[in-house]
Parts: sequence; C-alpha cells; structure tokens
Amino acid sequence: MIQYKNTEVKIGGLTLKNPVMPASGAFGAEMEQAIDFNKLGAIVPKSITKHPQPGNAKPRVCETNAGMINSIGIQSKGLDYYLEHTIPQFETYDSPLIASISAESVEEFAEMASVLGNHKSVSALELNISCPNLKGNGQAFGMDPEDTFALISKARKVTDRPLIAKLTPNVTDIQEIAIAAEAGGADGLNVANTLLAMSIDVETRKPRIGNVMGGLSGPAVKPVIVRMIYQVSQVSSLPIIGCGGIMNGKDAIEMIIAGASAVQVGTASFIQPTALTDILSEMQEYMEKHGIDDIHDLIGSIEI
Amino acid sequence: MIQYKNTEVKIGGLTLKNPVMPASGAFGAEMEQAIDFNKLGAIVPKSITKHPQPGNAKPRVCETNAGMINSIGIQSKGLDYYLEHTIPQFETYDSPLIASISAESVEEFAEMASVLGNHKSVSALELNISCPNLKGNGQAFGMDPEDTFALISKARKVTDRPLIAKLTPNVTDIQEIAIAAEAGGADGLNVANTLLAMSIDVETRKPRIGNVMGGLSGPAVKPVIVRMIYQVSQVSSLPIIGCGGIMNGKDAIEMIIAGASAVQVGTASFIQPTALTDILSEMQEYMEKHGIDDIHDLIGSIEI
Amino acid sequence: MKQYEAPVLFNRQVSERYWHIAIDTSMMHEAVEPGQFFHVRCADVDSPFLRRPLSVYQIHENTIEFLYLVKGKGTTEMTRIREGETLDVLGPLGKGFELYKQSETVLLVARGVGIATLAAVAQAAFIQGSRCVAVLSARTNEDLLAAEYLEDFGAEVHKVTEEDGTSDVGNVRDIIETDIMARHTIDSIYTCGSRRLSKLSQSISSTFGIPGEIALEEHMGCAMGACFACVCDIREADTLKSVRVCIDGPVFPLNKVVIE
Amino acid sequence: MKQYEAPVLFNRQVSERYWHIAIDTSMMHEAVEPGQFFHVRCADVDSPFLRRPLSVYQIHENTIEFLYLVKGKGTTEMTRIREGETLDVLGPLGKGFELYKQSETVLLVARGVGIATLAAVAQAAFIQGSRCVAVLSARTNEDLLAAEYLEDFGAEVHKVTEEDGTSDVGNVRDIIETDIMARHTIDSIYTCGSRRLSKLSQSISSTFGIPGEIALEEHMGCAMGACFACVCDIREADTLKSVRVCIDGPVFPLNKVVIE
Ligand SMILES: Cc1cc2nc3c(=O)[nH]c(=O)nc-3n(C[C@H](O)[C@H](O)[C@H](O)COP(=O)(O)OP(=O)(O)OC[C@H]3O[C@@H](n4cnc5c(N)ncnc54)[C@H](O)[C@@H]3O)c2cc1C
Ligand SMILES: Cc1cc2nc3c(=O)[nH]c(=O)nc-3n(C[C@H](O)[C@H](O)[C@H](O)COP(=O)(O)OP(=O)(O)OC[C@H]3O[C@@H](n4cnc5c(N)ncnc54)[C@H](O)[C@@H]3O)c2cc1C
Ligand SMILES: Cc1cc2nc3c(=O)[nH]c(=O)nc-3n(C[C@H](O)[C@H](O)[C@H](O)COP(=O)(O)O)c2cc1C
Ligand SMILES: Cc1cc2nc3c(=O)[nH]c(=O)nc-3n(C[C@H](O)[C@H](O)[C@H](O)COP(=O)(O)O)c2cc1C
Ligand code: FES
Ligand code: FES
Repeated sequence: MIQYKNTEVKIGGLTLKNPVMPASGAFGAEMEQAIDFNKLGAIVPKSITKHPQPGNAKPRVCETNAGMINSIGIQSKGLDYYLEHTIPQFETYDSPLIASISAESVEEFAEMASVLGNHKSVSALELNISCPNLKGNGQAFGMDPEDTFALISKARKVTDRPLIAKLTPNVTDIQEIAIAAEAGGADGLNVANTLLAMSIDVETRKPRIGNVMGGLSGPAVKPVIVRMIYQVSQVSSLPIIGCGGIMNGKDAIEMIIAGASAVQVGTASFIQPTALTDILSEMQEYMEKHGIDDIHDLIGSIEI
Repeated sequence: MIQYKNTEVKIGGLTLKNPVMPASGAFGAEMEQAIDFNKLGAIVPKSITKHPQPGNAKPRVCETNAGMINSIGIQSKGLDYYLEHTIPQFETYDSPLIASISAESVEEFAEMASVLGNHKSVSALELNISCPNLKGNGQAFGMDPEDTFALISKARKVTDRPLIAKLTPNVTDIQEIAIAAEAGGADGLNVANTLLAMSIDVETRKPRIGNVMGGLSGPAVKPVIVRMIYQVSQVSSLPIIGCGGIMNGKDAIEMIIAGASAVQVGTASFIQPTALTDILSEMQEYMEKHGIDDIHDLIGSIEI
Repeated sequence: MKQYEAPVLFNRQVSERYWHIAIDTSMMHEAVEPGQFFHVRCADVDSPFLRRPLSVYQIHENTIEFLYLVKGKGTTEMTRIREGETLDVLGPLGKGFELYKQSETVLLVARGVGIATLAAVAQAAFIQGSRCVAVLSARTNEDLLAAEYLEDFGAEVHKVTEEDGTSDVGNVRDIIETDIMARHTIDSIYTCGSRRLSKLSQSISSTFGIPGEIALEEHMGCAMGACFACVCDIREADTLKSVRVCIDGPVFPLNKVVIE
Repeated sequence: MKQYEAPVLFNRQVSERYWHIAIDTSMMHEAVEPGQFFHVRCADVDSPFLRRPLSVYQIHENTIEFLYLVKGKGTTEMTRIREGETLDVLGPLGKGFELYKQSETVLLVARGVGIATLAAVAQAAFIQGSRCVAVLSARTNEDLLAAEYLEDFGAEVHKVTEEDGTSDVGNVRDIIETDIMARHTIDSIYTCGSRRLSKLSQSISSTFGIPGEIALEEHMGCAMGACFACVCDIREADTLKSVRVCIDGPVFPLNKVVIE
C-alpha cells in the first residue's frame, strides 16, 4: 500500500507508521494468513501474566446484539514462554511490538514491566489495568484513581519505554482515571477495555458465559467508547488509543475525530479477518476524499 | 388476555397485576391507538420537572448499532401542567400511575415528591436520579452513594407511597449505589437508565446529537443491564425493575431470571408500537411452556 | 394509525439515487391524506434499528406508493425488498395537507424528496378541480422524476437543477414572481424539501398574503408523539410553541413555522 | 485459509429441521479435507454478529456442500439465502480427519449434525477403497438425511432414533459389539455429534484397541486460533494440555480427548 497521506502518529517516544493496530486478545500469529503484519501500526499480542494460568470456564464467548461477550480470562503460558516464543515470533516484523501486561498486584506489574520494558524487541508496554475477568465481581486497578496512579508510577520507575494504560470503561468518571494515569507517568491511554456484561440463556437459566460475567465488545459499545475518548481528550494531553467496536474505516475515523491518535481493532477481525488492513485502507480513502494530508489534522477535530 | 399464570408482583405496598410497564420518556397518551393501557402493569409518563423547560438542541435522537442515543432533555411543561393535565389523562386507567420525577437539587426532588407523593392518583414515585442529560458532563445524583442516600431519604420523609430509585448505569459500582438507595428508604430499584454515549458524523465532524452526548438505549446495552441487575440482586432485597434493551418476552424473562421483579420497556415501542403488550404475552407463553405458574418462581432463578 | 405487513407490489430503481415502492393497502381501513407519512421498518432484522419516516407519494384505492432517496443504511436496505415480500409500515401518521377548497390555483415549491410529498398534493388538487403550478428543484434532471406524474395531473411544471445552474433561490423567486404570478393568481402555496425554498415560500406568502402550508422533516424516534425527538418551534401569537413534527405535523401553516 | 464470496448453487430444506446448501468453490485453490470447516457469515447485515462454523458435508471438484440444522438466529438467517447469491465463507479451517491408509473397515458413529461431518469421511473412505459401517443416531428418521448419501458410498448403515426408541447408548453399544463387530473387523473409529456416543466410541476404542478420531464442537470467536474461545483439554502423557478446537482440531485422536 502506498502511503499517500501522513498517517504517522506518536505515543511517547514511539512512532507508529500508521494508527491501526490489533487489540490485545483478538490477534494471533495465525492471522498472518489473512493480513500482512508489516502493514500494522503495531503488533499487540494477548496480555501476558507472570505465571502460566489456564483461563476461564467454557463457554468463553457468546454473541449479543451487535456485540459479543468474552471471558477468556488471561489464558497464558507465562512470562518465560512469552520471552522465549511470543517475542521471537513477532520481533521479525517491521511493526513495533507492544507487549500487553496483566498482573494481580502492583508489584507483579512492576516486575513484568521491568523485564519486558527492557527487552530489546519490546517497543512499548500496554498495562492492562482493566481486565474485568480476573478479579471477583469485576474489580480492576483501573477502577480507582489511586490504584491507577500507584501502578503506573511503579511501572514508570522500571522502564523508559512508552507506557500505555489500558483503561476500563466500567467507571463513573473516566476523566479522573485518565488524569491519574497521566500523573503516574503514562505516555498514552487506551480507551478502553470491555464493558462488564452478562447474558442468560432463558431455556436453561444458566449464564451464557462459563465465568458468569465477561467483557462486552463490538459495535454495541462504540457510542460509549467514543464518548469516553472525547471526555478523556478534554482533560489529558496524552495520545489516546481508541478501542471498542471499530468495524470499518469510518468507525476508526470517528474515534480519531473524537480525540484518539490511534485505534485498536479486536472483534472486527473475527468477522472479517482482513479488518485491520481494510480499516487502514478505508481511513486513507477517507483522508483522500476529504483532502486531509496529515492524520493530525483529524485528531480531535470534532466540531462542537 | 386471560391471566393464566400469576404475574402479580409487588413494589413496596404497590401491587402490579403484571411486571410489564413502559419506561419513562418512551411512552405517551398517543400510544393508546396501538395498545390497551389497562393491560399494563403500570403507567409511567415522561419524567416531570418542577418548572417548564424546553429540552435540548436538535437532533435529539440518533441511531447506533442495535440501539439509539437520545438527548431529549426533560422537555417538560412543569409540575402544574402535570397535575392539571397529565395525571387526569392517565388516572382513568386500571393500571396504577407511577410518576417519574427529575429535579436539579435534593430540595426540589423532595418538594415534588411531597406534591406528587400525596396525590390521590399517583400510586408510586420513580426518582430519576440518573438522567445523564441534565448536568454538565453527565454528572447525576445517582453517581454518588451519599447523594443518592441524601436524596432518597429526603423524599422518604415526605411521602409514604412506594419510592423507586432509577439508578444510572454510568457508575463504577452499582451495588454501592443500590445499597445507598435501599438505606435511604427506597422500595424498589430501577436498573437502569441509559449509558452515556456519543456519536460523530464523520462527514460533518459534528456530534450526531445536538447536546453532544446522550443516553444509549436499546438491545446494545442489554448485556450491561443484565449484569447490573444480577449484581444489585446480590446485595439488595428490594424488588428490581429491569430496564434497558428489552425487545421481546425472552429479553424480559432474562432480566427476571437475573433478579428483576418487573421490567420497563422503552425503545422497543418505537420499533414495535405493540411491544409492551406483545412482551407480556410472550412472557406468559414462556411461563406456559416451562410450566411456571407464578412469576416469583422465575425471579432471580439464575443457575450459577 | 396501525401497523401493517403490507404486500409489496413492486420496488424499483427509477433513477440513480431514487427508488419507487408500492404496497397493497387493501387491509387498511383508514383514509390516507397527502402529507401524511408512514414509519417504515426497512428490513426484518435489527439493522437498521429504527424505523424510517416516508411520506406518501401516490395514494390509490388499494395501493400506496413511496418515492425514496437512497441515502443511508435504512433506504439501502429497502432496495433489497422484492415484489411479493411484505413491508412493515406503521401509519398513516401525522396531520396531512389541508387543501383550501376554494383554491383555484395552487403553487407547489418542492425540492429533492420533497417532490414526492407534494406529488400527493397535486393529485388531491387535481381531484378537487384546482390547478397546480409547480417549481421542482433537484440536483439533476434525472432526479426530477415526479415531474411527469405531476404533469399527468395537469400541473404546469417548472424545473430547476444544479445541473442546469438554475436552482439558485434568486432564479426560483424570479420564476415565481415574474413568470408564474404574471400568468396565474396563486391562491395557496405548499412547500417541502428545502430550507431555502421554504424561506422563499414564506416570504412570498407574506409579501403577497397568500396562505400556505409546509411539510417538515425531523429525525424521529417513535413517530407517535411519545418521545419528543422531532420537535420544532412554531410561532403562536407572540410566543414560540414547541410542537412535534410527527403528530402535530409534519404539515404546518407556512407562516407559523420557524425555519432555522 | 482465505475468505471467499462463494456463489450459492442451491440452498434447500431437506427435512423439518435441516437445510442443505452448496457453494461454487472453483476460485478456491486449497484442498479441503473431511473434518475441516468453514466459518460462515450467515447474512450480510450485522445480525447475526458472529460467523458460524460449519464442517464440510460433501466435497466435490468445484463445489462444497454443507448440511445444517436450523438452530438459532444464524442458521435461520442462512435459510433466506437464494441460489445465485453469494455466501461469505472463511476457510478451509482446522485439521481434518486422517484416514489410516491401511484401514479396511471404518466405523462411523455419528449423531445429529455430526452425521454431516462424517459423511465427508465416508466419501473419502470410499475413494481410498475402505469399507464403512455407520451407526447414525437422530431424533427422528426424517433427520437421518445423510443415510442414503452414505449408502451411495457403499456404507452399511444402522439407524437409531428417539422416534423408534432405539437411540439409547446401550442399544448402540449392542449394535456395534454384537452385530457389527461379529461381522466386521473394525480398523478405525470416527465419531462426531454426541457426548454420550463419543464416550461409547472411546470405550470401544480402548477396549478393543482400535484407533480413532473425533470431531469436536466448541463455541468460536475467531476460528483462526487467535482468541482462545474454543479450547478443550487433551491428555498428553500424564498431563492435560489445552488445545484450540478451531486450529489444533476440530479433529483429535479419540483416546486423547477429555469428554466432560
Ligand atoms: C415526515 C417525513 C417524511 C419523509 N418523506 C420522505 C420521502 O417521501 N422520501 C424520502 O426519500 N425521504 C423522506 N423523508 C426522509 C427520510 O426519512 C430519510 O431520508 C431516511 O430516514 C434516511 O434513512 P437512511 O437510513 O437511508 O439514512 P441515514 O442518514 O443513514 O439515517 C440515519 C438516521 O437519521 C435519520 N434521518 C436521516 N435523514 C433524515 C431526514 N431527512 N428526516 C428524518 N430523519 C432522517 C434516519 O431516519 C435514521 O434514523 C421523510 C422524512 C420525514 C421526517
Ligand atoms: C467445527 C464445527 C463444525 C460444525 N459443523 C456443523 C455442521 O456441519 N452442521 C451443523 O448444522 N452444525 C454444525 N456445527 C454447529 C453449528 O456451528 C451451530 O449449530 C451453529 O453455530 C448455531 O448457530 P445459530 O445461530 O443457528 O444458533 P444459536 O444457538 O442462536 O447460536 C448462538 C451462538 O452459539 C454458537 N453455537 C451454538 N451452537 C453451537 C455449536 N454446536 N457449536 C459451536 N457453536 C455453537 C453459535 O455459533 C453462535 O455464536 C459445527 C460446529 C463446529 C464448532
Ligand atoms: C476474545 C477476546 C479476548 C480479549 N483479551 C484481552 C486481553 O487479553 N487483554 C486486553 O487488554 N484486552 C483483551 N480484550 C479486549 C480487547 O483488547 C478490546 O479492548 C475489546 O475487545 C474492544 O475492542 P473491539 O470492540 O474492537 O473488540 C479481549 C477481547 C476479546 C474479544
Ligand atoms: C427518547 C427517550 C426519552 C427518555 N426520557 C426519559 C426520561 O424522561 N426519564 C427517564 O427516567 N428515562 C428516560 N429515558 C430512558 C428510558 O426510560 C429507559 O431507561 C432507557 O431507554 C432504556 O430502556 P430501553 O432500552 O427499553 O429503551 C428515555 C429514553 C428514551 C429513548
Ligand atoms: S418522533 Fe417521537 S414524538 Fe415525534
Ligand atoms: S475460535 Fe478463536 S481460538 Fe478458536
């Protein structure tokens, strides 16, 4: 693809050649059959935990109106496997590798940030402070501004790679959390992870997800995410990565106009395996059509 | 319709002949052409404010994937008009009238609760402590447990009619708010109002809603609402009214199984004007098919 | 107002951007007036989610026809409907046009899909023996599809388009004031489909003291008066009154409407 | 694996609950194996939202056929697809069956839609000159549609149904152990479609030392190995290993699978 337009964006010290990257947990090496990984703004493998863990009970996904609930849990082979297998698998591509980290405590987050955040092939860290599946009743670090601040500042001390805080949308005041993450030293904010959700099969009266609750993704949540991107952009100067419900180039552009500098695409790849690169092309077509030479002219360009 | 099955539910001292009622703001006298109001569990007119107010800028609604955003604002003719026209219009039906109240301060809420909560034709009050349209950036009383407690307890003092607190889903911890409302003296909890949302037209870069943000309703939000009903039912013994995204009898049953005693239906009536009574019939068919004689055998019957 | 599953008699493309659909309304027992509309479910799946308002284009004994512009998701889905399938319509809705019985000559000023709405007026005018003069505005000549239909009802049709560079308001005013009004005494004015032409119509109406009506469009939720999505302001005495386009309109007295 | 817009050759109801669809796959250059599946977009609107996995029923030179049970939203939407339209399929996906070249007699144990999956095995067995004996289980005789197709490939078919009261596991075991195995030396077992019949097949496999394979079903997200929605456990040495049905399977060695 010829880069007619400037789509380069920065997150801290990291320059992405374009703003489109996969969302953690919805991307795998096998997708190379469908798309050219070198075309991605970045590569974001599934969140990794320190120790291997099995993931959640089945069923792990269910469909909802214009969306899906997942409760994979962080099925993970642990940090050692990640260092030995996952990074080598992805470091060969042109696109920078952003490692997504999940942990059970601030210390564990810091420990993993120190290992991965000093690895030569890891270009940035995404701290998944929002995963609603890991803790009882959906609590997560990203639900509390103090926890968020504590966690990010600890991680900040152990690495100088760009730190992206992946916020949870399951909060009263996303601005407060964004401010805390920025104060803690984040270089970018991912807005956002999934909405905590639940679905019940009325025939069996059982939850449709083995783990009872899970995270809602897909176009159903996009209006909530767009709102949060806009709100966050009002109080933070950090680059925002918009994530949640993007299905096509227009959806991505919508988030950029709301205030995002980049986007992540998850669920769409399940429906359209070429979604990531399709979306990038569609964004370029949009820029072409509207005579926009630089993506920065679009970022936060909402007209109120 | 013959009432084969017991569908009677109670909210405080108020007995509803069946659990299906309209959601405030999505119901009007004109709908009588489509449905028999006497068949409704209750009648819930649009939220009323003390003083007349004009409502929000246009456009006031926009479509999203499996949902819609509205920002009507509480276009209201004020309390006097309500007493003189709205109540007389609805008091003639068999179904009890639940008056939904919106106000800008605790005092105003109490004042209106005292007027409406002592009116002979008002069977219960729904306190709309959640409307995301009225205040800057979506703040609402229902976002804070102390405000919620203060508001409900003030209203509790001035009326002995059943008080329903209509919670907002835009919170980190719905359980905390539910507990506060119960402690304040609520007789029932409506879970929930709309999710704060936003949509941008990428051609014009303008928000699709005149008021920039609005409330997301429709099936897109149902999985979030079902989760919240379940969560609230875990910490509160109050009857719950499930509201958000119900399109058919199965959706209503899903909320009942999650823990709701009754349901409200809003957006569905826009697509299917007979939705309210269709849903009631479908619920009765479900009960018939599954040999359930009493709706109480369904409430909270989720199998974990 | 009722909901119907009306059999589709045909659904065909009539120009690059316009389609024409006819439904069998023999099961409908209410009278349908020009200016009234139906709230249409464009597909029988959840997408698009909301119904779409379409005003009646042609009203026959047992048939109603709509002319629709393919604009977004809803109207695009509608083009997939085939003859023999059914269309889920809710209606008739709203308050239609009132034709002044004594009108000898009626002026229609319409643009775009507004032409479809006024076509029903031309039909009604023809039936009651009034004469129609119409100024129809559109992007291209191809889009002026209802012109012939109006001519069938004896209307004198003036066409203006961007294509021909004739659609600016100044030119339309000229056509009306110097050409049409020189030859006809206009008794009433009806307009639909363009903010600028509506203002022009208002101005002509007040300048020459000709009564008239306007059909408005607003984004709708319920289309039944319940949700207050579709409000607009009308002038009543010296105050502004908020009305709902779906139920108090979509047709309003031309001189009362506040055109933003 | 690739995504195709495959022309639909036919799509027809074959019994009360089953439909049969054929697509033109002449643009597909990958070989398709029995047991592999496609991830199918059931409608070209957003509803249903996710794709649905369907394993191949019949594999021909330039055609692939699926047999599907109309179960919920997705398969219901599929019934609306007409000849001449296209079906958006992603595939071929997963690891198919391995037919042991030396197998003289193959036992197929299938229930419900599992019959469709094993039909492709019968076809492949026929081609390589193996003989098939099949026990097919279903609710009703009408649902045993693929039986004839299997017989066309020379399979000996035993039918059991709820309708006839013959589908209990005990009876199936009897049929296999006392009737079939008395007359045939079974070299391999393939099963699909029922938890209880899978356990039975496992037990027969281990009791008599007959190797076999099983095709599993799990709810899927991506069907490309990325999301870990479709995991199941297989026994490897003494430990359990989590595998993904979509990419490590759906076909697994019968004796390794942990059937819950
Ligand atoms: C009373 C009335 C009568 C109408 N009659 C006709 C007619 O006869 N022929 C015709 O072609 N069009 C008519 N329209 C306009 C028609 O309703 C819109 O073009 C249509 O809703 C667009 O839907 P869409 O999904 O194709 O477009 P989108 O732009 O994708 O629609 C998105 C949303 O915006 C709403 N919307 C977009 N444009 C309009 C509009 N102009 N008015 C109201 N809502 C809009 C849609 O209903 C939908 O909810 C009428 C509108 C009203 C209010
Ligand atoms: C590898 C594989 C091969 C299959 N081959 C066939 C086949 O050849 N013929 C056939 O009729 N069916 C087959 N199935 C089952 C088929 O995928 C489901 O019946 C179908 O997805 C149901 O979709 P629905 O929307 O009609 O039902 P719903 O019950 O409405 O589906 C709701 C959700 O649950 C999922 N789901 C429901 N049942 C199953 C199931 N058994 N397996 C996986 N996901 C499910 C759906 O994909 C969807 O996401 C296969 C399943 C797998 C995993
Ligand atoms: C199957 C699945 C697994 C996911 N796993 C993770 C994960 O491990 N870490 C994480 O931060 N987010 C995870 N997510 C959330 C996505 O990264 C993304 O935030 C969310 O899906 C919203 O984007 P989408 O609507 O484009 O899918 C997962 C999402 C899905 C659907
Ligand atoms: C057009 C519209 C207007 C609404 N107005 C009010 C209101 O005045 N007061 C209120 O408490 N809720 C209001 N709501 C929210 C509904 O009562 C309901 O909580 C919400 O729509 C979710 O339910 P649904 O998905 O069934 O529509 C409104 C919703 C819509 C769509
Ligand atoms: S569209 Fe609901 S009041 Fe007019
Ligand atoms: S369905 Fe995603 S890994 Fe198998």
